[in-house]
Amino acid sequence: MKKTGVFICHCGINIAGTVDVKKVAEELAKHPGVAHAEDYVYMCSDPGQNLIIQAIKEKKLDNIVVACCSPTLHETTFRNTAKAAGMNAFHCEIANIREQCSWVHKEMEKATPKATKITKSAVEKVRTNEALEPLSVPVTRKAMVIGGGIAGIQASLDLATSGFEVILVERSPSIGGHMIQLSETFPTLDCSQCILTPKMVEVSKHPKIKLMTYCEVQEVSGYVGNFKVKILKKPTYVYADKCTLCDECTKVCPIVVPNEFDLGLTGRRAIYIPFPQAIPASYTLDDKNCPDPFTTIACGKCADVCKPKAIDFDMKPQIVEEEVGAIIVATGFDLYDKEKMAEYGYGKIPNVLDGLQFERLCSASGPTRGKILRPSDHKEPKEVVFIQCSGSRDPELHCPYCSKICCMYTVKHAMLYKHHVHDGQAYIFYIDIRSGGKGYEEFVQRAVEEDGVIYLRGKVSRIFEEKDKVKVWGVDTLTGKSVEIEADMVVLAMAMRPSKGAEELAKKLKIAMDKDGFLAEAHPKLRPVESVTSGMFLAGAAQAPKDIPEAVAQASGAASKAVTILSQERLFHAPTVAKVLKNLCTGCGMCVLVCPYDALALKDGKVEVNEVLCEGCGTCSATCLRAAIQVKNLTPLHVHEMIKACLGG
Amino acid sequence: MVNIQSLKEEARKCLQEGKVKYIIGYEKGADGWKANPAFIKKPEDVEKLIWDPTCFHNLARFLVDEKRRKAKEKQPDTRPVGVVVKGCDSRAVVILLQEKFIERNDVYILGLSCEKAGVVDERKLARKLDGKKPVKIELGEKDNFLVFTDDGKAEIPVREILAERCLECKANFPVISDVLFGEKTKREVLNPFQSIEKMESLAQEDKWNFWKQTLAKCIRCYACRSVCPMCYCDECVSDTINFAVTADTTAEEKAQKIKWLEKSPVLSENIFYNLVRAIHLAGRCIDCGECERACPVNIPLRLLNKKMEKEALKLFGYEAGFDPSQPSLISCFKDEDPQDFIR
Amino acid sequence: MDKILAKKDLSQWLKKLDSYDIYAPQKDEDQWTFSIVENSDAISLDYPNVVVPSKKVIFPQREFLLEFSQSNEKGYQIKEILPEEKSVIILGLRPCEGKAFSLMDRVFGGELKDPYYLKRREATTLISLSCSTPPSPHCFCLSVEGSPHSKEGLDVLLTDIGEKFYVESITEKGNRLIDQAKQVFHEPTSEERKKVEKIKSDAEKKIKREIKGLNNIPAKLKGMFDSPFWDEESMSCIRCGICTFLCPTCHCFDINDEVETSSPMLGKRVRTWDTCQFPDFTMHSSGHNPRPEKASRLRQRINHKFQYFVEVHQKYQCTGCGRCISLCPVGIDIIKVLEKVRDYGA
Amino acid sequence: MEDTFEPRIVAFLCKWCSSAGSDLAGVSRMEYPSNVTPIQVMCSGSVSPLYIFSALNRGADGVLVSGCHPGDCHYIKGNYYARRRLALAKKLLEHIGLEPERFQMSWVSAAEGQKYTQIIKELVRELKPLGPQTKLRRKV
Repeated sequence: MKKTGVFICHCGINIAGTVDVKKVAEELAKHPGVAHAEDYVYMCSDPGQNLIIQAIKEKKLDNIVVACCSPTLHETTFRNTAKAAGMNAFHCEIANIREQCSWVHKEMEKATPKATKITKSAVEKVRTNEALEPLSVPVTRKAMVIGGGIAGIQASLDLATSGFEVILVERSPSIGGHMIQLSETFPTLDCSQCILTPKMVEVSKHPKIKLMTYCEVQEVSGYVGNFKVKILKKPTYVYADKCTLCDECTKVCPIVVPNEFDLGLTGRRAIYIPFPQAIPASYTLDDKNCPDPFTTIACGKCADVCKPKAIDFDMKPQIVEEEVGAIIVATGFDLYDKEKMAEYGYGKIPNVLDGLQFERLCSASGPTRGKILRPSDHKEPKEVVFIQCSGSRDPELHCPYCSKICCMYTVKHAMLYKHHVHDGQAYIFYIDIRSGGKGYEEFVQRAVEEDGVIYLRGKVSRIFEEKDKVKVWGVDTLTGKSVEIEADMVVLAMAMRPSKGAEELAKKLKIAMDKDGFLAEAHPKLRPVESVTSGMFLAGAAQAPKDIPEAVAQASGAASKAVTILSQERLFHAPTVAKVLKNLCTGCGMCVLVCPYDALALKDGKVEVNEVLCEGCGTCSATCLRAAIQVKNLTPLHVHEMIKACLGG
Repeated sequence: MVNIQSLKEEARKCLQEGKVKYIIGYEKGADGWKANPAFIKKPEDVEKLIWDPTCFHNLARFLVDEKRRKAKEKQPDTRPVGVVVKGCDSRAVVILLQEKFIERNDVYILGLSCEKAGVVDERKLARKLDGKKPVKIELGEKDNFLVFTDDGKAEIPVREILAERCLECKANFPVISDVLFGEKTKREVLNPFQSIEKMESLAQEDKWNFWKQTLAKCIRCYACRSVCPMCYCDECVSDTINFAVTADTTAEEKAQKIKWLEKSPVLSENIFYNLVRAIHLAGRCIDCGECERACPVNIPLRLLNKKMEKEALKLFGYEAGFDPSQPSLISCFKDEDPQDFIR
Repeated sequence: MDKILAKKDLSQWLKKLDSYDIYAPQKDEDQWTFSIVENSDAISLDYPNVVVPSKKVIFPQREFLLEFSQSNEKGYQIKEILPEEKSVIILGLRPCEGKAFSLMDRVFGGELKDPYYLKRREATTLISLSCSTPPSPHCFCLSVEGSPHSKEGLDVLLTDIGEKFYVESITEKGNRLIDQAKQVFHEPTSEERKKVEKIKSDAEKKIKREIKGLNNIPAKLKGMFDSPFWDEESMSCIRCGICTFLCPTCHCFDINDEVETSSPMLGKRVRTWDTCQFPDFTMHSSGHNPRPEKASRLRQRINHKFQYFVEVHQKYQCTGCGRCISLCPVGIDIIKVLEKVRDYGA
Repeated sequence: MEDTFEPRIVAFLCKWCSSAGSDLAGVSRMEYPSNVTPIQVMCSGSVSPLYIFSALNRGADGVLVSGCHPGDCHYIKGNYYARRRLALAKKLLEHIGLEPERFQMSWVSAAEGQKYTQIIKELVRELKPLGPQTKLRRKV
């Protein structure tokens, strides 16, 4: 019979205060197979650990149980202790008698028997455990970053500077993301493009960064350290290396479509360069609009005028295959859908804009060259109403969460407006003002004091057009009076949503999303930049609404997390993975269907486990009707034995 | 009307051309009136084949034996086996395909449509005849069975002695077959879950008292699982020793056989066994009713399987045995699966 | 000792026997079962074969052999559990079941004595009812050295002669029961003696099924051990335990330790019915299974009953009750099988 | 009976949400009855109906299975499979006449120590009046 040692920790009075540790030790000493049971004031202390090592050696123990705090805290500690005594780490189990016992009960006569049961069940488990060694796999020392916004750019630069190759995949023709569309940034009001473009250039010049714009991730397989990625290279129909940026083509292109970069405030041609400082600096022929969807005629004028013959209508989509060891997802955000905010006339009334459109109006590179003119008649608006939480914090109709940055950028907008239109008046409807952040609160105060921005606490009930005005009806909940403003322009601080296609991508990557569709972190506090799938990391607004400094910080965090993988020759993977009892397997494939990681496959009528893909969740084993697939060290037998112990049976 | 001659012809053809290894069908049983499974190997033997309302057996069950036999053969004969199936049996074949236990070209399916009837319930019949010994049963013209007894002939309306499962049958003709005999006449089924609704209406304690009495009778002869085509596991989780063992099975592996329940035929263990069987058949049972028919102590086993069938449909819109390509009930889910029972 | 008992007096007689646990056939829905008599009206002596034979009373499907415990202080401890001292009557079993007990006596009471069986057997008195009409369409007792009124293994044999039972006490045990209620028994008249003989001989004529030339079969079986015949015959067998569990003569068992609690270790050693028809019956711990296919298991069942048992005890281990035939879900018919054996290769 | 009887409950907690949630209850020093003995599994999706039957067979008066909220599963979708599989098991147990309270399920996230505490309290409150679970319990 295997000899088990049991070590019960007092944790000062944390455990001993409500659990009679001596009694537990006595009870366990009677348990069949327990060759040694003792208690000590702090098992995790050096003397405590030494006493374990000693007992293992003297009593020639086969396995041990430490009854103490939650395994999330000291499991590693004691498994290392076991190793130090020449025991396999998996012959050590933790019985959680603190968080799940002593801390939640008051009476000793009740907590003690429970602690005993918990410990006995751990004894039964450890006795069933098999010795395991971590699985080791080589690492592809190369990373992929998905999304070329500020977060993606920052992460790529950090990784590249740390000496690792990076593939930066961006689905639009240029990197820059939403930040490049902004005019100034709060609270410093420095020009967004001026601080971003240097980074963009650095990306394009960096020898370790392979920039893949106008590309989309199509398929991801493999596992941490060894991902295989298929990337779809959409045809631009223009050879960047030949193009001289002479811009002759756009002059002759007959097709005009709304310009995404200006959010439809201006138009662009079917062949275009997204914006002057685009990276890569190259033209793209957008094949959704050329040949003209209606006439379906490709006029070919652009090709005719292109001296360097850079345009090729026969360019085809390509699939590029890459191997990477880590992936950073920085797919950013989109604004809440226009259609969904119809109640505020958004999308119907020309002078109702969203925040990004307003950014473009303020921007020197924008449609009005930085003059704030309203879209309908290019008059200077004298009264502008800004509405916060448009779509945010509205669980009934829209998004339940707070989009976090709106308070701040609305202040900024109001301020910028005043700087452009000195005799204008800015009103802001708000629920609360959330200005946590360095210099943020001061920024808000400045707006109120220096620029006379009027804050109205309340929600807007109705917005409608009357002659050339936009009427805004609302309530000021502080005075209780209803407010009516004849505005020239209304700006909605629209909620932030995960960018379109994020869900699809998450499915391809097999990473989880939260209820709002943002990518889920592995742990809300302790693992905020890791996804639930090892080797994949999160950065920027894809994970949750956040402002530029936060996005940049998280990007660097994600990059350094990725480095912890890329910097290693080999990776170690928990060996508690699924195993197949071939004699029992009938090859029905039910487990293959339920595996979240595609770690299982049928081969010659039996299922096989790809151990490095398996995360050991055990869904397969509960699905199997014949227990032919089981997770090592948490097999049905383990559970069976634990059930018996828990029930004193 | 199923023409038994054309079935015999097809069977003969298959055997003469060597298209099939052998044919699993029905023949007259020793007691002269009930059908028995028949294994026809020679063309001349096809004359034995019969089709009447006593063809209870789900012959798909024997595909399991065939697979085991083939696995042991040195040079296996890879020709398909011909199997005669009713509607329910065909759905069993679908499950075996869905679970990749057999491949489509392992079987040549001779489908028989039950048309307006199905199979009789021996116990109902016995009650009807009270004492009289039947010698032959035929499906009559006008929704009735012609029952010939040692003294004369009785005409009994189909509904009165038809097996419950046939009264509740969802597809009384094969859903998969290579040749089909008889018409695909869909019989009107008013309520496929009639039999369990009474049960469901009972109070918890009455339910319990019912099952307590019923399952106490179980003698664990395992006829229910032995007769079931879905119980094809080499080793059942309710077996107390492991015998899916090969030369390379380590002593440790053997020692790890879990004794979930005891061999003792006592209530608690009988319940455990029957719970395990019911849950393992959820989304797999196609209600051929063979377990209930085979049970020597009359345990109404369909009441367990039918409950799972009903819940699968009600909760998850899942029906077993119609599509071999669909994922099985518990290896898929829908985001909108009910969770009102979860806190 | 022959007596007459008016049917109406049966209940009186039973009242006198209230110190015994009396098992008798009682109807439960469509079936009859042997269960302890609570009130004598529930007894129905006019019944087809009881599905679970009365062997369950003397050779229960589950019985305790011993209890054990183990603790770090006391180590292992074992205590034998013998059947409780309780006199039992089985009333209304068929003569073939009585015969079955006489066969089982040879197994459990041979050179190796089984205290559990023997104690119960000793404490049990068998009051049988002879079959004036075959209780099963598949009765074939006459072919296996039995008869619808065989006294073998019985203590008392009742024969239904209309309003009355003709009572034949066969053993001392039997006499004791009758002595407990002398007043309700009468001496049979010569008519009644004639009548019972008539009824018995008529009963024999009513038995439809038989096997001819059974006496050559044991030898024949010996030669057929490796014959493909068994593969053919077993094709339709589904390897369930009905034929053997419900056979009044089958007596194979398995022994398991049922652990109540593992800390401290406490439990009982339990004997339960087992059957050669289960694949795990012959499973070796090595993983080798001498009877892996159902063919070998069907062969075992037939050979045991008609060869091995005959070689050891000069008796067929079959009473012709017909249960295995009528209850087999796939209609395997032991008579047909034996006839095929008889005619095999001829 | 009610005031003296202490139900024995086995709780299968998924490592990432419910077990973490119950740890949080501890860290926050919340108090709840000691009737529940937890068994930590990796994912609620790994809980086989057999585990529940076995616990009841071994004399549990109640069984709880707790996992991550839908969409929050550490293994992306394990809890969805659990939800489906265990719904069937629950229906089955109720079908044979077991009191519905005896087997329950909950979603408890790593942040929901309060909810875990609440659930245990309710569970015990509901089970006490039912008395010991003898229906499925083995008697050797």
